[in-house]
Amino acid sequence: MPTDGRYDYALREPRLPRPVDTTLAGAAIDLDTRLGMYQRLHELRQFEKRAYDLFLQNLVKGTSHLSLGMEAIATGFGAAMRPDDYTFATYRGHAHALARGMDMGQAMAELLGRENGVLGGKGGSMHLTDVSKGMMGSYAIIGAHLCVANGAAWSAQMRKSGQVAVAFFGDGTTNIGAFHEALNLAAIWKLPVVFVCENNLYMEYTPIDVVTAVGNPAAGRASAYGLEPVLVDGNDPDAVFLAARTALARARAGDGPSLIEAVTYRSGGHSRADPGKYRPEREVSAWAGRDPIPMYHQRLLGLGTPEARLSAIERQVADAVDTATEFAKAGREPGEGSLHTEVYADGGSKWRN
Amino acid sequence: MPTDGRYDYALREPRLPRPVDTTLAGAAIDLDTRLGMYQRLHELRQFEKRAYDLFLQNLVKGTSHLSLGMEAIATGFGAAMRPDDYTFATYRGHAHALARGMDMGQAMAELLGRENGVLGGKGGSMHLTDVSKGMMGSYAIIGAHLCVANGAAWSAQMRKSGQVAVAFFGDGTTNIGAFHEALNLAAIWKLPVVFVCENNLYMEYTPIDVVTAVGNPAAGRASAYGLEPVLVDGNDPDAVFLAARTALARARAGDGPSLIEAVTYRSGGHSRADPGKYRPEREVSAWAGRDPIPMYHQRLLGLGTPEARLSAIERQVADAVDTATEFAKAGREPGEGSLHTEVYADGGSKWRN
Amino acid sequence: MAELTYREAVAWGIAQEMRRDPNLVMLGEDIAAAGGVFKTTVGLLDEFGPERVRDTPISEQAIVGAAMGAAMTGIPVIAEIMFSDFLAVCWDMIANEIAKSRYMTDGQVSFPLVIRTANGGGVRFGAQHSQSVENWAMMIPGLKVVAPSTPIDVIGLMAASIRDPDPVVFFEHKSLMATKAEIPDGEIIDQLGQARIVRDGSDVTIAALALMVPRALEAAAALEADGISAEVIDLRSLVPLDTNTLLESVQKTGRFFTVEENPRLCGWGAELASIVSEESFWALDGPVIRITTPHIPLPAAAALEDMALPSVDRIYETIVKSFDAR
Amino acid sequence: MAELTYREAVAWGIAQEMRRDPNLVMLGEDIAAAGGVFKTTVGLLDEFGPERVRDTPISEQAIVGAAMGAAMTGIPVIAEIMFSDFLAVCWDMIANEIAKSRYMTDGQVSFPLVIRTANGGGVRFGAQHSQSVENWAMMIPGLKVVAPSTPIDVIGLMAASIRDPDPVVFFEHKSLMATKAEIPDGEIIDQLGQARIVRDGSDVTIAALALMVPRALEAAAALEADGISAEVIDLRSLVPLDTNTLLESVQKTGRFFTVEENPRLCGWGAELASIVSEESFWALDGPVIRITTPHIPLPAAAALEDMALPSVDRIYETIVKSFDAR
Ligand SMILES: Cc1ncc(C[n+]2csc(CCOP(=O)(O)OP(=O)(O)O)c2C)c(N)n1
Ligand SMILES: Cc1ncc(C[n+]2csc(CCOP(=O)(O)OP(=O)(O)O)c2C)c(N)n1
Ligand SMILES: [Mg+2]
Ligand SMILES: [Mg+2]
Repeated sequence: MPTDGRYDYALREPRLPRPVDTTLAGAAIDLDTRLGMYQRLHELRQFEKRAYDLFLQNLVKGTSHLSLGMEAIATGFGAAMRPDDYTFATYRGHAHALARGMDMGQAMAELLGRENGVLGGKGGSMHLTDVSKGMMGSYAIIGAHLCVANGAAWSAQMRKSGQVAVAFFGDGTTNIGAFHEALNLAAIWKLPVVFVCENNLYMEYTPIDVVTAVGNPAAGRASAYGLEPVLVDGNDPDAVFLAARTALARARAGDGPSLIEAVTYRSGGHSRADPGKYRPEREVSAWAGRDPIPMYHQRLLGLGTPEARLSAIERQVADAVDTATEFAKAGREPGEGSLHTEVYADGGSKWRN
Repeated sequence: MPTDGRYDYALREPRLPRPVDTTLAGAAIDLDTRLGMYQRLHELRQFEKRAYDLFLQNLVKGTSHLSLGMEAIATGFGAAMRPDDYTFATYRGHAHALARGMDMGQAMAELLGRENGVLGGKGGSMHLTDVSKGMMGSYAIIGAHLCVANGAAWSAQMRKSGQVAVAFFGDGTTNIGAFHEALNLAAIWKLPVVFVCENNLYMEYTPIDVVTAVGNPAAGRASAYGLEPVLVDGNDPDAVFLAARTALARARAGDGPSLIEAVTYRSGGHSRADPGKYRPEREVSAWAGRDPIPMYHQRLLGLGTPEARLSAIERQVADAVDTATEFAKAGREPGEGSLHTEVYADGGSKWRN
Repeated sequence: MAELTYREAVAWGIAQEMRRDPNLVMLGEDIAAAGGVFKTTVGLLDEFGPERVRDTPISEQAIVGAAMGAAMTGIPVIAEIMFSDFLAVCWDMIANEIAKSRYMTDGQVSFPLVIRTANGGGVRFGAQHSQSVENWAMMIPGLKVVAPSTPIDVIGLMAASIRDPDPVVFFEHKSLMATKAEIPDGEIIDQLGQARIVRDGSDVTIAALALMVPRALEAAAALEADGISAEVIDLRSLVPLDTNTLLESVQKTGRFFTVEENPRLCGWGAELASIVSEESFWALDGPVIRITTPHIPLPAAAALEDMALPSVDRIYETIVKSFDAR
Repeated sequence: MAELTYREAVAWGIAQEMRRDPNLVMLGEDIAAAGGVFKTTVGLLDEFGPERVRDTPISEQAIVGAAMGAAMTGIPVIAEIMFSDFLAVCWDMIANEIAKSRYMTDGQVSFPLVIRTANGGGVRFGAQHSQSVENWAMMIPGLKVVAPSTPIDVIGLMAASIRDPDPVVFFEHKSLMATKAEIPDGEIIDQLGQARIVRDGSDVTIAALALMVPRALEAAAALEADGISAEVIDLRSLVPLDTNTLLESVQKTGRFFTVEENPRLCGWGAELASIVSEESFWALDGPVIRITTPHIPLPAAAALEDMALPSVDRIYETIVKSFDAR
């Protein structure tokens, strides 16, 4: 059996992370915001870990795609966005939903397919949505939601509401047609939309550079839409927060869209069934050393936050995740009643008289 | 009624042509090639004019999209391509079909919907195809054929045949998703394919710059696929020929795809029913002054070709177009027999036993 | 009263609704300055301005996606897809996103949007510009599907589609564009899900849609001379489907025919045939028969296209023969 | 003899054909190094190398377009579209280009290609990853449509599809992946367009496909206890369609049922119902009845999904009830 990188991607040169930008400690971000982000990081981490545990207990069925290791992006944006801004996420959307304030219990119950889930069990892990929080949906077919985000931004522009739509998507998504159409339309209509590529270096199991004509799948395409390339450290909540703040302000000022590439890594597999064996070991371990949480913990300590304060946050989050889990487990299986509801706006599914 | 360029595109600033590059007269292109191109220009011009006449006589039904004014692109490529190279064209494909050697009579008969048409009347004006000449089809839905051209190029690459696939398309086509997918795949697989954007400044009735994020819809996107931007004068057969030669050689050498933007103008409307009133008058007249045929006529005279030789070519072409027209008109209407043939490879359309 | 063509009725209906609802917007390729390639949107830019009537790039996914995102955030939208064949280019957006998102989110979002598109054959445009694809839309849960056959219905059903809180795919027939009718003054609003009996009859029921309606009517006239009394039903909308009108008619006539322009397999006629065969089985005096375009792509040549689409003669003969059969 | 799962049978069938034809290639997302997300292509990269088994970007239009272009220039291709829901993303390429180009060019081009895709529900993937879309393909003239229900059929029909000179959409059912069967030694080749009577019966005919076949069989066993003898037909391919087997069976039983996983409107069952109602009308002893997923998007929760898809109980009860009716 041949043993080169075209047969086994784990044999390729590892793609290693850049070192932390230590100057970011000095960025003008107030401590409350930072502590909020610290808490958010933990919420996303612990929620995802719990989701994984529940999957191992066979309580989460179907598929789910976790953001473990990638939490800094949802966190940074969540902190920078206005409550009425719009989020459009992918099937890997738990983090983005929580970062907009979706109730953890309702989210967890949805993963369990329970009646008390945020979608009553109809949508499941891949479609978390909470319109009341500006979480406009999680979309499971690559590319579409970039176009939909444009529509929400167009609506905000027409309503002069000052809202911004933010679409999160992966590196692999930059190669689908809808990406191109969405970016072009956003640019010519100067839509208040921010496109955020979470570049975790892999599509499902295929390294992104094997299938992409440019080294940076998003930043390397910005100029094709008259945009500036923006590359940020996707494992640093401060870096993401600053980039988000700039892009959101630009959008709100009427200066049009931004395309941000946030480089990160998922610490687990693509979806629940994937052991992630296609990645060079040295790469996995190097990125494990760049985990956003210990890094941010260090930064906050360095900025003078007492360890006790941070560990209090961690415990508080742990409790919240336990409560959410109990809430979810206590939910009932949805009944036949809801099977036929909400196909149409009259609440039902009647297609004939 | 408001009278600005957002209401009536004819009120916008005209987009004027660049002056002819007179140094091209000295390019290393032998006279036979040039005379061949001169003849080709006339074939395309006179064929299209005749097609228009036949439409006015209500002999051409449905729709047709002429290449009047744009003949230099098909001509330059036709002269540079190897007989076994592949052409993929759009609904505006008469010129490309003829430039690969499709029989004029069969082409004309197809426009008339006759049994002796190259497609037996089944395809019509928008789908001219002659596989025996490497004319692999005319595709009437924007974007798809760029992906199909990749496939032919991939096949040539696998068969090591040295063939190149050339896909022609309009400026408007650069904004559809398939364009993006095709360019990226071609680049990463280093496919022997040449993408030729015939930028005639308009999609149907909408100026391309109104709907495109970059000034040059194709050249301005080349870098997004790791390609060099190539801009050529699409009204100068020599310029096109040279660009084609370079791109074809690159593809044959295994160095991958090229993306060429050839700037041109259609002298008539988008399709048979369109008077083209959305274009500033000064723009139309300026481009009329840059018609490829008188320009090339001048160049050949300047290079010492006697006028008599050129007018002999013109007359010969006129005779050929007359003959083609007679052939087409003499064709019979297709009969019920052919309605049900060639859906499947067994020659029929049986979907059940 | 004004005499309007089917083509003019489109703009008329849209204008009526844009006047009523200042939030209503539209987008599509060449719809604004040019008034649409079928001239169905002439005058709308001038009346409503470039913020509400927008030309787009050739980006069907972006067009329909923008409509979806705007609709779900409170702006009702009309999106034009120039030819219905091109729905295939944005089919994911329509079939997987717009149609399903309300259900997936358990009702959190609605899509007050209309996708208008030129449908059908008869104008010699060939296989990629002539399809009848109402069945594509009908088979997707979550979509509503409308296809008017007259200028008045264009206006009334357009208004109903725009006011409907669900996504509607609205099929305008290319071969009907030049047909004319007198339009009454004042606002015209119709209702989705109501078929119309356009001719009363007692021996056979013929269900037809769009261009097939006038053909069915002509065939019915010819059948009358043979002593066969045909009831002709213009379905008008496929979803919601007015099964009551259909089944009542079959109860009376005992014979059911569909006249479809889509190619044969899995056309809407099959759905109707299945409904009638299941629910009116005991009322049937003979087999349910579908008259369709054969299961082939559409040819371009006039002579061939005319043979492909269901013609008055074919409708007439099929029905006459069915009485001879058995 | 080897015992293979349905999932392993896919790679087995492809390998058999790639050994036979050195020109045959395949492409798709994560199919090479990873062996496919459903592990249906494991081992093919190692045996046939990266030139013949290619990973692609997430570019379904480019994937199917490349398959089309290669096929029309003499290279037979297998393209994988990971989930059948994603056919919508490249539907133009499939429905408008691949399906129509042979006809439009009057036979100048052929498309020896197979589009393989994971179809169907039962694995709690929700509305965008669980659809049964055989009817999408069936309604497009020019495509062939295959959906095996057993590992042996996977191999034999895969071989037949690959050798077929026309484009075939090949539906692999997600919920059957783990089912097993003994596979005989040697080359396995089957034929398209032949339904299989998987159970003989005399009172009712049940036509089913893919995952619905084992369910129909279970229901038939239950019906036997009630004294109803059900004939079960595994359609195996929808185009070509083996109407002879269907109509002969109905001639014998006089009662016809379809069990479809696609949502109700314009499903393949409607087509079959219409064929039977037209051609076997006088043989029918009762209405033609379709058992389908309701016309809704598929829900994700296990409890809901199980209610949505036709179950053994629903098949059984519908048939029993039909005998009580009237
Ligand atoms: C159109 C489409 N093609 C393929 C898939 C299957 N798929 C789901 S996730 C995925 C990889 C996406 O990669 P990327 O965009 O990098 O996001 P990530 O999962 O890494 O966050 C693929 C191919 C899909 N959902 N939609
Ligand atoms: C997907 C799709 N959308 C829209 C159309 C309708 N249409 C036909 S030609 C055309 C304009 C194309 O412009 P361009 O690419 O610049 O080519 P040109 O006609 O100028 O040569 C449009 C919009 C189409 N054929 N396919
Ligand atoms: Mg990724
Ligand atoms: Mg153009």
